[in-house]
Amino acid sequence: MSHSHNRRMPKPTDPLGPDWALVRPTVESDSRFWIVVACLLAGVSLGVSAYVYQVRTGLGVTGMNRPVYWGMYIINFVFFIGISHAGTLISAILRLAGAEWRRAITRSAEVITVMVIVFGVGNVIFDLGRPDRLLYVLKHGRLQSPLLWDVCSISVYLCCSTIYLYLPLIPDIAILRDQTNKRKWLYRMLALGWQGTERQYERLEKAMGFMMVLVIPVAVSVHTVVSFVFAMTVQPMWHAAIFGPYFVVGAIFSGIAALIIAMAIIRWAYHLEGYLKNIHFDYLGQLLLVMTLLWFYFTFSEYLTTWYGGEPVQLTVWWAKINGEYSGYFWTMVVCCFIVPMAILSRSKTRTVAGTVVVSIFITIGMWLERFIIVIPTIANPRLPIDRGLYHPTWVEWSMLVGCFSFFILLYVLFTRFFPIVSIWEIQEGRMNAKQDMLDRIDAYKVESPEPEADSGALAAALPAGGGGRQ
Amino acid sequence: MARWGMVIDLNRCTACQGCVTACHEENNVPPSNPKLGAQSRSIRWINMMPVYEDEYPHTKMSVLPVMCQQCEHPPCIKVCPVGATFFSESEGIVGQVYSRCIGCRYCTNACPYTVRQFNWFPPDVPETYEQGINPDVSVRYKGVVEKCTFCNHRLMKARDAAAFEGRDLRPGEYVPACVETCPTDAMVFGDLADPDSEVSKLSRSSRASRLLEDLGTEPKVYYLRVGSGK
Amino acid sequence: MLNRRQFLLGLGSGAMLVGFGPVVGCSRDDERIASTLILEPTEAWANSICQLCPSACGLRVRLANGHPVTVTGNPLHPVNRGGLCARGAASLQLYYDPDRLAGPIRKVADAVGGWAPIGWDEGIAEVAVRLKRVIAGGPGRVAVIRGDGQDISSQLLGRLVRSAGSDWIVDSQTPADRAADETLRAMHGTEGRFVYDIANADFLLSIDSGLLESASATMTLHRGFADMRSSGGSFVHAGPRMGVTGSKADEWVPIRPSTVGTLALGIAHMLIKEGYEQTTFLSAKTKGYYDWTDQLGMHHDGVRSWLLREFSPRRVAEVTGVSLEQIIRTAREFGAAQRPLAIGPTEGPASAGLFDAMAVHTLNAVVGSIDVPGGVLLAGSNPLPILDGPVEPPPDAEGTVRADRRTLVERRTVEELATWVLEGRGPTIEVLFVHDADPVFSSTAGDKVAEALAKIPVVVSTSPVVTDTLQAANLVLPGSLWIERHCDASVADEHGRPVVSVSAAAAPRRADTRNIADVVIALAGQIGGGVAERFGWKSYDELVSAQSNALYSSGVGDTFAAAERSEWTQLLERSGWRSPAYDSVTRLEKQLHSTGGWWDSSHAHGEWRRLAPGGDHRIDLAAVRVPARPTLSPATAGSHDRGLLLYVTTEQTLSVRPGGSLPYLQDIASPLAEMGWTNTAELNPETAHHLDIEHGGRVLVSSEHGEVEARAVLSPAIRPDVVALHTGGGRVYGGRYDAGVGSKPLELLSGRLQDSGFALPRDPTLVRVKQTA
Amino acid sequence: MTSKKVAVMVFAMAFVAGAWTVSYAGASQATESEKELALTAEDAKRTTLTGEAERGWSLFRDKGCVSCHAVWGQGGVSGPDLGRTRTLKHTTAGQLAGVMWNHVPRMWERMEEGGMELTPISPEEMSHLFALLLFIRYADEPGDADSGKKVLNEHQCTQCHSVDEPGETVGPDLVEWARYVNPVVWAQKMWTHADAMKAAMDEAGIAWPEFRDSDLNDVVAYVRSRAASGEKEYLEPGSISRGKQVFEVRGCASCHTADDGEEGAPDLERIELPDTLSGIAARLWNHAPRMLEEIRRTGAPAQELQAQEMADVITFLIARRYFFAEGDAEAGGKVFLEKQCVRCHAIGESGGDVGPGFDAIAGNASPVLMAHAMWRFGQEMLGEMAKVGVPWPRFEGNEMADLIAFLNRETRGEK
Repeated sequence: MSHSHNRRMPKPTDPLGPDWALVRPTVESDSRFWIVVACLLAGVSLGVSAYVYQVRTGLGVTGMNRPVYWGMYIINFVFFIGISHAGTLISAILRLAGAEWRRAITRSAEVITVMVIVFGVGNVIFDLGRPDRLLYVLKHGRLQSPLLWDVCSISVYLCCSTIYLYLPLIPDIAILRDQTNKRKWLYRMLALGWQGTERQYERLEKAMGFMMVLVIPVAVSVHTVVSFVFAMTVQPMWHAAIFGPYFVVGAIFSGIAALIIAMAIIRWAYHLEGYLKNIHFDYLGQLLLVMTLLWFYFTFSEYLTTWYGGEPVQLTVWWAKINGEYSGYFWTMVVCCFIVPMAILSRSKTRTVAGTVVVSIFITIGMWLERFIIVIPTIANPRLPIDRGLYHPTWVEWSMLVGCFSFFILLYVLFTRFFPIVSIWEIQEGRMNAKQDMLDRIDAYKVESPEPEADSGALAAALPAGGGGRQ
Repeated sequence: MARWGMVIDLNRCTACQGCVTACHEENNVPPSNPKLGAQSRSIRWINMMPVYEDEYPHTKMSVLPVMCQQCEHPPCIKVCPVGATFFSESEGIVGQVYSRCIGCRYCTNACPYTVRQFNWFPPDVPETYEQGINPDVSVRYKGVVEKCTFCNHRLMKARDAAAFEGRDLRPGEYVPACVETCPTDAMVFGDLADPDSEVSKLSRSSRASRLLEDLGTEPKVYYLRVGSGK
Repeated sequence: MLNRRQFLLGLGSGAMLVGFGPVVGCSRDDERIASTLILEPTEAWANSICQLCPSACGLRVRLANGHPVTVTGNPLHPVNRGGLCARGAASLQLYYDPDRLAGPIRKVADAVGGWAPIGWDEGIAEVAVRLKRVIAGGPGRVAVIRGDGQDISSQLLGRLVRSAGSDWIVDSQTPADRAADETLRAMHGTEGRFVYDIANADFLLSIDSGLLESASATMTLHRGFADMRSSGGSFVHAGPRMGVTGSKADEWVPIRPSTVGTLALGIAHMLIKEGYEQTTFLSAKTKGYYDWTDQLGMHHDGVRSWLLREFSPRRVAEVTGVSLEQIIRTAREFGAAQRPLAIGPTEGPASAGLFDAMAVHTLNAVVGSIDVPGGVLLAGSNPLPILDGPVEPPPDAEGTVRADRRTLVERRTVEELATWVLEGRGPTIEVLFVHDADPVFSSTAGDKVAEALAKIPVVVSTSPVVTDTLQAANLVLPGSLWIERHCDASVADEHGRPVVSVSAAAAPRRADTRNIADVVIALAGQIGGGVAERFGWKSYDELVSAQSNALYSSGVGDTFAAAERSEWTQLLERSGWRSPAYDSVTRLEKQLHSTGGWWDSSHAHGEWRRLAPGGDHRIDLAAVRVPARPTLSPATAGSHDRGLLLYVTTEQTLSVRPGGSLPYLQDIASPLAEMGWTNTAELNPETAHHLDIEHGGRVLVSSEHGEVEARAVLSPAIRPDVVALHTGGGRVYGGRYDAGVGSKPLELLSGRLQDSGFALPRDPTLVRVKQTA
Repeated sequence: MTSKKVAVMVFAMAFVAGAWTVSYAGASQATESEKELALTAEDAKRTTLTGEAERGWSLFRDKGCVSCHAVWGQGGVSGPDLGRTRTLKHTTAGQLAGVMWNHVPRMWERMEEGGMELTPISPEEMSHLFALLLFIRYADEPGDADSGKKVLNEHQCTQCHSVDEPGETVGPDLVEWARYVNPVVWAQKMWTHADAMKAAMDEAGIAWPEFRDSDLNDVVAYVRSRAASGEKEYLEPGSISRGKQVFEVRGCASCHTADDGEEGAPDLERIELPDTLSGIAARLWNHAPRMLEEIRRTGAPAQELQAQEMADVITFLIARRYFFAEGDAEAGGKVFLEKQCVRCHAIGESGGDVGPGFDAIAGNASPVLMAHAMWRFGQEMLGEMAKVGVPWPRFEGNEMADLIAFLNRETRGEK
């Protein structure tokens, strides 16, 4: 990541050339698009009507009962918040690490974050018995409650992510403003007078630098705090210190999977093979493999310690997961999150676009199941044997899940219609400076050089090996 | 600084469930119905909990009436995001503000005793029941959590009466409906802070124990196990 | 294809629909509830008497703005001393029952639902006219089926039937009650009611008693039990299923169903062998126990020899499925106790045979636990005249009719009535009253009863709620609930002391109902003649006044008072002193209403002429040999492949009486079997594993007589060769809370109409259990 | 609150205040204990006779006495059963107070062992308890059916009377009397038949049976066991005032008077009466022939007492002895010295000053006061006495009554 004066930066008025492909979706549309939107809207309205029905009738329309007081909404909440780590966290890490290959994928990741986080929060609201009293959380909020920690960290995360999405979007909006003639008023407003001057770039990079550093701890905190919602109680197999990092790892894991799926669709829908290349999927696949192992490590630790400790209340839940009424979910999760990813990702031959997408789909399902396995068996098997519950989601909950996914995809699709989903200026910038960067790197390797170039050299030395300019 | 507490003598308790219906009648718990029953959503402020030990033919079983244990350190209160459940420092009772509750059910999950109940639907109260509603207790609407309050409204009434007469509350003047109704006098209620009260003497009995004591919640409901001894 | 304009239009209308839908239809149910809350209500308390079971506990009803809102026990009432069981505490739900009858109705073929409203006067006149004609047609044509209620209206209906020259007074007793009755008649030669002085026993042996979960008179037994346990008494429970009773026991002895009598006599055998017989008691107070030689020099075997011959522990072990060692140990513990007491089935049709009741009584006799503290007592009788007696005994000098001169009257059963009607024996029964009972539902042969009812030209029901029996009636004259009328009850407390409760109406009437006692008096008046003569009162109120008079002139007892005052009264009465709280009838009446009633708190043990009035005042133990089976064969063994033994039990929360299935009770039906709102089949997990049945799964239980569906509940507290079902569900007609809830396992039992209902088949029914989809 | 109650309260308060000021003014050196002693003495005097046995019973329960002491088998077993006459010998309130003094240190020990606390008992409450104990005294313990059967056989009653057996007998079948639960009724019935019975018995050559104190009770129990229940006739608890009236109006007093040294009707205040009601009833029966003879001899009008009247008279007699038995002040003086009371307590100028002076008693000493004082100050006193080395006093026979008489004589004069 270089901030040197001698870097060349693209101007919004620079001719786009082949990069026009990145702008095309915002100006052209076909009936295929409207059909997709119509389908998604149908999904959305299914969800909305389910919700309206639920609000009017009561939460009894769900499959929740006594003692299974939390069900699909809380599962979805954790799941969506997990997905949201795709974006900002991954993009920030990659940006921070100066990974050149990030340029094409950061935006699509960040958009996932911002869009999906709304549904994470939304699911908590769906879960409320009294959504009309939502604002009590602000009015009468008690900081002792982990739920309020969630409220705080998620709202901070949403703000940061939105800003973090918006900042690198500004130069691209300016491109749209200057080079297209649609929605000019909107782009003019949003471009904030971006002209691509050096001063502007300097400020932008400063702001982005600040945000990317900020967003990492916030993102980590968000999922840690989400895990705290469970871990702070004394319930068996919830009350575990491992939950914080376990959730963060799981979040990144599912986030990457979601990102891969999103990228694949974008690449296919907008013919962006030139930008979202096989290599991206390969890299992300490798990252996913690492996360698979990490996830397995955490899962293994959690289950082994619980089993070995042998506390009866814990074991009741443990066996319910391993061998009881939830074993189906559990073993499917293991297959989806570990066996399939290992089988496909560990070999470079299968780490193709198709391979990673298949794995990602498995992981997404598996991670949803993991949330289920975390939430349900514990509350279905409380310490005192007053009730033993079983949980089966009803059509309302499934509809809401469909609604959430549809709405999320809809928002994502709409975003791609309004803004370039691949960062144009970053691609251009990388292209303009690729040669210079390579030279800088070569310089950095020169042992005899008495006085390396101050900025680029030091930074290049600090870069991790994988981040280099193989592109 | 009263510490209201209860001792349930399992030697005397016959699991007749008189306490359960008396509680429900007193506290306007809506009647359940076959649908709710099948969904395991009936609201019960007191539950009869069977605990099995050992295998047939040496099976041992005990049946305990379990209501809100009125913990001194209630896990449910910590987690409430809006302060809809609160701990009365002066009385030691865990209360619930129905009009504040947002229905997130965090407390129901945090409670290790699973005694908190949720209104999944609007109360299905036939119109004919309406005149029979106890005016001292509010009827809960759908979407809020409720639980045993040790018949807190009775305490307030008794305190008012005592204050009106310019005296302190007398022992036995305030008892919850379940204790009042218990046909075998298995439930004893009173101030645990008063070392001379019957409940506090019984709570020190060698037969006394509390549910899930190792969690450190310090419940104020004691159970005297079956057997001889004080 | 879709263009943008069309798309936006669709989107807009969709949004409108979604947005306004809820606003239009969403009613704020909070507001409806809020509007029912009244600030600063006026508060009042009134006494009443719970009549949901034969305990007849005293109630304190709390009224807010004149409407009852809560009930609790009357602290002065000696039966419950301020406590209430689940039924009593829920009883307001019957008062506010949304499906209660609004008033009298008559079956009309072309009316909506088959019923049409009718005025009270019209209804009474119709029955009166009919009765008049029937009575003129000859004797034995009027009948009544009554419940186990203890109030005057039941007695008056009996009196009406007797006045009409019929003795068809059928008390729909539980089989256990009937067996106890029969035991008392056969062994003691008297009528009355057994009372178990559990409180003073120090070793209680329950043989399938269902003491804590299925006893119909909850309060007396539970309170005694608690006192017994508190004072350190030991308790052993034998039964196929542990149940709540077993959970409170020091030891649970799993026995096969229907082997109660065998086990009791097996223990008696061991007691004799081990030298625990109370020989003084047995020789002085019983007969038929020892061998005897009659006047002709014939030698007769006594019960003792019979026991020693037939009930060797080895054979008993074989029959009951209890180990030899266990039988011997239990017998030793029982015999070694100071005040041992055995208690047999108190309710539950499962194995409540006559033999069982007699065998348990014999066991108590062997250890001399009859009419001693901590033993079996006989309920004392109150000084009130019996209104439905066959021939009224002449009043004595003071004008009161002594209750004790009750002669043995042939008891009739519902099943007998059904057989009589169906087979067309003797005079046809033309008018039948059904009061406080639901025999179509509660009888083991409900279908036969329904069939018989259909053949009776006029069936008058007094039920205030819809029941299966009501559906078979022609005319319904709904009686007021106790809480909304002047009411009474005559019972005995846990020590057999007579208690007469009286209470004014506690709450306003919610429907156009009347006190049945008043209805009967009006009927008698309209019939005129000899019938009217026997009803010398103008109204129920007047009758109650006459009762108060009788109480006053009896010169015994006192109105209810706090426990300490009652203890004082007892102390006084023991030495022959008495200072009642009243000194005139007027004050007595006032006191009756303010305290809740009258009782005679003194109880004297050892009054043998009362216990065994006939001949030499001895208990005839030889009677036990009559219902015993000639040979002891090992009971049919159940197993998962041959079929399981059916054990039908009763939950006291699920009453079989009309209006007994209140929603609060349905929800908590059994504390063990999680069986709110459904019927459950309790199975041992081992058995369930063999049969591939999961906890909570639906199962079909079938015998050769029928099949019922139930929810499987796996529990380690039941014998593996047994499946337990409970009664109380399976009503066809009823309100929203009971019609169609659960199922009726009685239909599985074999030989349902035989044995006159009280000595149910002792051969257990084998059933198959399988999981359905 | 009724105006009567208010008046009583005002009066009581005025009285207490007055007594307090008087005692305070009279003895400026008076200790707190003395003041209290003076007050309790006043209270005790006022309430002695108004105590009610029933209230005594509720106090007996509420104060926890019942957890150790039983009455006829009802209650705890760690203390003696107060209904068992054979274990507790005392016939007057003074003797009762003495017995209480004697056993109280042991009782405190027991209570301490049991972790029980000493509940305060006011003089008024003490008087109710005394009334209860009086009642228990005269009511007697329930009879024993088997002994009753023996009694009937021994005394050849069964020669003329059957018990629940059909057939003709000389006398009535006793079962007909089964409803009379109270032995007094039996005594009364027998009494009214005495003449006829005497004649019949003389004819049959049967000696007039002499019953022991408990016999009658046992007979009743036996006869009742042969009868059907439900038929019970009771008497109202005897009234002292009614009994006094009957005693005087019906002429009993004309023969049974004090000072009548002649042989014949004994002075009922002097002679040793049985402790129990059935005992007195038996005694009445036993001396029926002699009395009948005496009546015939003196020509006094024959008195037919109703059962209730007889109960009242007997109650009166017992109560009179119970409450009014006066002690001997001279002997009391000796007790005061012998029991070393004088070492701590002063009367007038003489005596120790460890404990409060007795002048405050002002002639109001009574058994109730003594019992109350012992209950109120006893534990403290026990401690002090241990320090000084004085043994806890034991009062035998009438010593307590004597001491009371002495105290009253000594303290009455000054004020």
